[in-house]
Amino acid sequence: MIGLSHYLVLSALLFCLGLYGVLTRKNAIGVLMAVELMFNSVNINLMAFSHYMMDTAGLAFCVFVITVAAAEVTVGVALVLSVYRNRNMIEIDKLAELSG
Amino acid sequence: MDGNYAYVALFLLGGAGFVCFNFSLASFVTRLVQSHRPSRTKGMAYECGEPPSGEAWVQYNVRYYLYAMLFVIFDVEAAYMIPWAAEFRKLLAELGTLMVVEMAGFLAILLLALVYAWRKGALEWT
Amino acid sequence: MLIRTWWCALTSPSDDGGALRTEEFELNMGPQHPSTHGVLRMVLKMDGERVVDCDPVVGYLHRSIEKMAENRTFTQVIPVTDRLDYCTSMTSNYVYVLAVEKLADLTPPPRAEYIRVIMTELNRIASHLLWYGTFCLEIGATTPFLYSFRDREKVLDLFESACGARLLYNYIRIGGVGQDINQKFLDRMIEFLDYWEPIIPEYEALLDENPIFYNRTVGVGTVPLEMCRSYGVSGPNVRAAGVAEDVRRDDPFAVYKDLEFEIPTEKESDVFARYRVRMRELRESAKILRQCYEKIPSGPYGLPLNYRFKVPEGETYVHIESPRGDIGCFLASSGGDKPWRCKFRTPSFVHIQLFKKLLEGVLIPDIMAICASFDIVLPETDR
Amino acid sequence: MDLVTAYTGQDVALVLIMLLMLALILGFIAGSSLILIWAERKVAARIQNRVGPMMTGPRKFAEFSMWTGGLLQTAADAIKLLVKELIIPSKTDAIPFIAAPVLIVTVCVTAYIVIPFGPAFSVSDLNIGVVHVVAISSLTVLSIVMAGWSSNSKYSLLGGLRSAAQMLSYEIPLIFALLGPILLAGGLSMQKMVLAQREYGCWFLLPSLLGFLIYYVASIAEVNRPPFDIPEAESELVAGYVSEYSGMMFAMFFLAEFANMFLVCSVAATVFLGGWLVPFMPVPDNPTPVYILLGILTFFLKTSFLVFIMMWIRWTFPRVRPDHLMNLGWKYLFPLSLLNLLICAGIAVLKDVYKLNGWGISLASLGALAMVMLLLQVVRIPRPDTFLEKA
Amino acid sequence: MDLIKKIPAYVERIPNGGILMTGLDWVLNNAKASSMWYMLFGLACCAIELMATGASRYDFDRLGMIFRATPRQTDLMIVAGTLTLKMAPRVKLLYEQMPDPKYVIAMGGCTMHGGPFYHDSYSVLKGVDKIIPVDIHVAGCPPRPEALMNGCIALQDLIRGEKVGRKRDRPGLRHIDPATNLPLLVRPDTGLIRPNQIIMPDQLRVLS
Amino acid sequence: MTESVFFYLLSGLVLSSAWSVVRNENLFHAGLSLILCFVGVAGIYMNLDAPFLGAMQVLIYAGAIAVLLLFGFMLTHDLMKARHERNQHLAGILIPVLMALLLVGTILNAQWHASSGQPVNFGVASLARRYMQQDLVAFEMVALLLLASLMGAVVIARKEEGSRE
Amino acid sequence: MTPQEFAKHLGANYPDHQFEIDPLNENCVLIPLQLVPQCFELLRDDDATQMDYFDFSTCVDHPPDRLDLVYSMYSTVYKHRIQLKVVLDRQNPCVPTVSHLWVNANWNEREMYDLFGVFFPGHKDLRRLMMPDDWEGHPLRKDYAHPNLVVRPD
Repeated sequence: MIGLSHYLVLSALLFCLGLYGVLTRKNAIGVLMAVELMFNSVNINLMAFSHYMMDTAGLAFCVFVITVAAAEVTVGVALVLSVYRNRNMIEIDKLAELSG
Repeated sequence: MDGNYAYVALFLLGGAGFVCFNFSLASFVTRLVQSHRPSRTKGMAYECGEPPSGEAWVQYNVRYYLYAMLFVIFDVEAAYMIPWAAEFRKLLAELGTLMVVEMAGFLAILLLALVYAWRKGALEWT
Repeated sequence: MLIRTWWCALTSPSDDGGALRTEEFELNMGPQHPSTHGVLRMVLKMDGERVVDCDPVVGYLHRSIEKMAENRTFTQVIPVTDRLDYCTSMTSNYVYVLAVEKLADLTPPPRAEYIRVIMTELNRIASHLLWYGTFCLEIGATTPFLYSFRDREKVLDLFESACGARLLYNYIRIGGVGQDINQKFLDRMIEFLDYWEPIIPEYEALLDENPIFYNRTVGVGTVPLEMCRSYGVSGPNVRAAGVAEDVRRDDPFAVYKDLEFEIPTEKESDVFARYRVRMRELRESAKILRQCYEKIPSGPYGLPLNYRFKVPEGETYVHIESPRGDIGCFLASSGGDKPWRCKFRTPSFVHIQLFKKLLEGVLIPDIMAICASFDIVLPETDR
Repeated sequence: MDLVTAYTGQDVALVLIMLLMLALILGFIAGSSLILIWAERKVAARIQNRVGPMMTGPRKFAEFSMWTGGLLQTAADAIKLLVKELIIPSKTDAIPFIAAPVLIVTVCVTAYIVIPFGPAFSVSDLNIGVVHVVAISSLTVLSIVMAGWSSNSKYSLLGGLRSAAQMLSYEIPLIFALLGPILLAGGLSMQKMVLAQREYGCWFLLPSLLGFLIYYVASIAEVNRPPFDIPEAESELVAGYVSEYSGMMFAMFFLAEFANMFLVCSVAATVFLGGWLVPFMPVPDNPTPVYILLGILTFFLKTSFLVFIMMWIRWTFPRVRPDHLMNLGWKYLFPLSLLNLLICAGIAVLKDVYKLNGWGISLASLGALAMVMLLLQVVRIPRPDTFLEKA
Repeated sequence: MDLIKKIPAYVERIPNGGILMTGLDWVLNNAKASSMWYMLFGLACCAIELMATGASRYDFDRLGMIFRATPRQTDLMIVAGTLTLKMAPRVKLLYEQMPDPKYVIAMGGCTMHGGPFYHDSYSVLKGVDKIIPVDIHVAGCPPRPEALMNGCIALQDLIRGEKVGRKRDRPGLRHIDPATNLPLLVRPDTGLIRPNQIIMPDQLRVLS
Repeated sequence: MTESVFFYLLSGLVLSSAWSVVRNENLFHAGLSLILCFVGVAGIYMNLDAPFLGAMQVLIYAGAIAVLLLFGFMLTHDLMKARHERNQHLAGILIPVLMALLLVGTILNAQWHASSGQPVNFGVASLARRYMQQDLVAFEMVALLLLASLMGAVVIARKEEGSRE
Repeated sequence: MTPQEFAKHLGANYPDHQFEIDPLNENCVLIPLQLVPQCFELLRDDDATQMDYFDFSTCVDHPPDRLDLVYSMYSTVYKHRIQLKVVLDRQNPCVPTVSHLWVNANWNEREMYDLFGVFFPGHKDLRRLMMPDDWEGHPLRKDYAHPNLVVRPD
């Protein structure tokens, strides 16, 4: 039978993959994608707890997290776009170097 | 898990399978009737009879992004409004007009967003 | 770290003043494209959906008509002029024939003059209907195209009964016309007009009251009058800018002096105005045809001429009003039986030059509306 | 609930039933698209004073009347497309290029699950019904972006981006227009929608006429049909995002277009036109076989009518320019859909609190409609600029 | 891949396999013949007649022919009008971008041999069959819509005679009439005619 | 049993596509894998009896956010730079691996007590009630958050646009 | 204005030069080559002439040594039309451009460059117009020969 821990492990692995992406991706859009993975892992966590603890709080929080993710991506991509247009590249390391 | 939702998975797989089957069938038939004859010029991208100049993967206007952004915002709004609308009649019985007021507040803020985007010209296609 | 990076990138002074780095790319429109009217090619520099620069490339239909004219006798050139503008073969026949007649000092009999006017006006109707259909096709309405072609076929039937051809007539000959027309032809013509004149409002009803059409045409592709002058715009396109300029009135040829007709004009000079002018011209053509029906005299339909007759040495330029504008023929003769040089001044050649200027900064769909509204025909441009 | 525990011993039968359903829907989609494409060509021909396909299929039929000619035309097209070479141009991004047609058809097929063809006659009446259709259809955008991007042709990319922007913009009015009926019905399931219309005593067309119009316009835009076909505008972008597709891959896009058209129309018929409710006929609580048959017939009639209107519109109007399209979606349809929601809320209150019957609700909604018309006269929502100047 | 190509030959060897292949031929050929989508592509005068053929009175659609703007989705290229040397490479490229099986109808005199532009013209290609293989030539300057439709029907007959798994019989230039080993031309008045009957570009007869 | 089958299938889908998201050299493909991953997560929600959440996941994540990301990629990408881009820091590999070990170890060792209360409905009904009652403040804050993010994005995007002229 | 009046008008403005009516064409005035841009500018801007509309310009080849360049222009104000002819050296035809005066002259000059080989110094965009860029020779010259050219058997 599938229990809570199964979902938690899945979510942990997904989170770590996201983290790996955030740390290794050069492209800012790539980093954003990896961040989305981490959001999703959090959501799985929430929903799994919600399901096994018989509480709807997790469900409601999932929707809130989705909202926050949407807001984050909206602003994030806008930032990336504007950075790109100023510098014509969006590689995070080089951006950090440029700004000192 | 509600067994009904197994249908979603099945249909996703089935639809994809249907198309893939069609593709492989077409691929087989074209080879059977020998209409599969790739060549270098055939593989060139179509550009009104001219050899294509440069890559098509160029960077485009930011315009499209603004629409996508607005879409995300209001899509999220829909995620809150659908449960509200679906439960409207029951909530009306339980909470009375309070829930209407609550949603009105929510909507008002988002309409502000629409008005803001409108005024800022984010809705103009330049 | 992420946020710090972005913050630094944002707050640090940018190296180039924050210019928008939208990549411009080159887009080939044509020579094979559904809406470049044949084989026009436009090399567009695009910024997203917006045109930055447009370079029209012609010559894909350069068939050396002018060279061929130099190697044919004066009569043999007429079929070649048919192909000059296949939408209105009659006018291109006519302008060439007029030039020869002027050089050779011939005067066709009055009946021939009337037949020529009838044919030219019928051809104007056919050509405008063709324009209407393709114009609608280009702004995305398919059905008007079929309606206009349905009625165009009826005009072509008339031509067929007069000269046996549907498209390239070789009908207007030096000193007259190819064959006489009979009363039956004229009756059929009036029958057609009776059927067709009430249909013109239907064409308009398909578009005029349609907000989509308004939005796509009004204020799009405006050509100011000064620009018209400098570019040499003529015909319906300049009449859409508010000038009642028409060779039939300003420099009357044939029997246009004796005929009553209006020169429709519009002020706005945008796509919509050009459309309105053409639709009103349809009615004027019908009016002219009805007058011709009343006034046509009997008599010979042409002068007896030798097949290889010679034309005295000289040069001349004549021009008439084609459906597209001011079409002219510059003819030089060295005294032999063949033209020494035959140059056609064609309206489309002039109008295509406008595109470079007009298409700057418009959206892709406007390209279609603007190009179509000028009624360009490529063989005329390329010759 | 777990499938095995619920249907112990019957799981094989259950799987078989599910597969049968899948086969039925796939067959239905393929068949209906074949018929729709033929019908479209016939309707177009009728509108344009032509006869349309005549030579394919039995000659006897063609001799009988214009409407029976060329019955096998689409079948011939399909077989021909099967024989055509599949070109994958050399510079394309092959995986998304092939995945795009797969995705677009898959999405469409999956959305068909909840369509109630008749009383108790849908594949599976998910309790998120309407949302399922909307959510799944939103993936269509991806397919088009993939097709446009991976083709590596400028016309494709322009078409793909345009289309994505257009579909995104019209999804919002579409969802918000559906909120009205959802609110009235008090649930998301499609069958519940139909039953709610029985409960109200009138189709939701009346209380949310505005919503219906918005939904219909938005759905035309969603399925990229003229006059909103800017992504594949023939006279502008050659064939838009399908410019580089040939043979069977193109056929899949073609199929998806018509299947999607049927889908949006059937959703409209269900949500606004009472689905399988037979007009002027009391609905038995336990539908009899006769009623079921009649219901299915009614459903198809209503859907076909909407499909026919869509074809009619297609052959009548010029194409809308992209900026006007966006203006219409965001500045016109979206605020109006919120207004529609307001009206629907009012009607629901009338129904629940004041216990109005069908006639009362119809009257009230007509009144609301009149108010809206009045409002629109007073508050002019800025229309695309030039029209006002000219008018 | 080569194995697939050999299937028809193997199938014909098994008893009654020929019937199977004939049936397959019938289905595929009829489908191909009844659904020829042509490329929207006009060069010159003939393009107007091509448009007229698609319009209400003649209606290409009754043969199941509709236009597609991109070569990727077309089966038939109707070369309508004069092909100039400047345009020729583009037409060739477009032809090559069409997926197999593909057919070409050369419409009008210009596409056959230069038509009225045969003499004295420096910029016209004298016959499209110099650059792409042509299946059917339709005579006329321009051919009437009926002639074009007749040409299309002749092409349909040609397609119906094909065999699955064999390369189409298209030896370079014109389609060869199996009866006489001569190229086929199509004229509206006399049906199929042989080119040893001299065809004048019929508009070029002048007043004498 | 179906639940387990679906769980393992979906986990496989989610993890493999997530791997592709972080490892794929072609960013466009990575974006497409991200969508697949989102759809897989939606399936997991369905498995957890929350179909509405699954639908929202598809609608918002796969239909909107992913498109936004793809647009972001299309609008900023540069073909030369988009390929072969990855930092290969040792830390970038070590930290996630250590973290994964730690997390999985903890999860597997912990004792999770599943609640034995009566089953609740994870559909729209409970969501609507939460928004209107318990989570009302958060609900209204969401609207503010969306407004703020929209304003921010519009300002950032439009500012550059303005500087062109 | 009649051509005679044009010739007189031009003669008044440029007293050093002779302006005659072309013997071949009674509506045509011969212009000396040296005067090409100035004289046209005068015709366009002078209040008495106001030739604001450029009809066309073309060449007439007279081997072995003459190449005539004919301009035609029109005044939309006075409604008069005139042709002007410049005689060029056929071996090395070269004439200053007038494309800055009338935009319409732009393509006309490109066409003449393409088909007759006339060179227009000062023209901004002198490329071949009709023929492909790699085409050799100038087809409308009388002595042009090309392998594609089949002479009509008369």
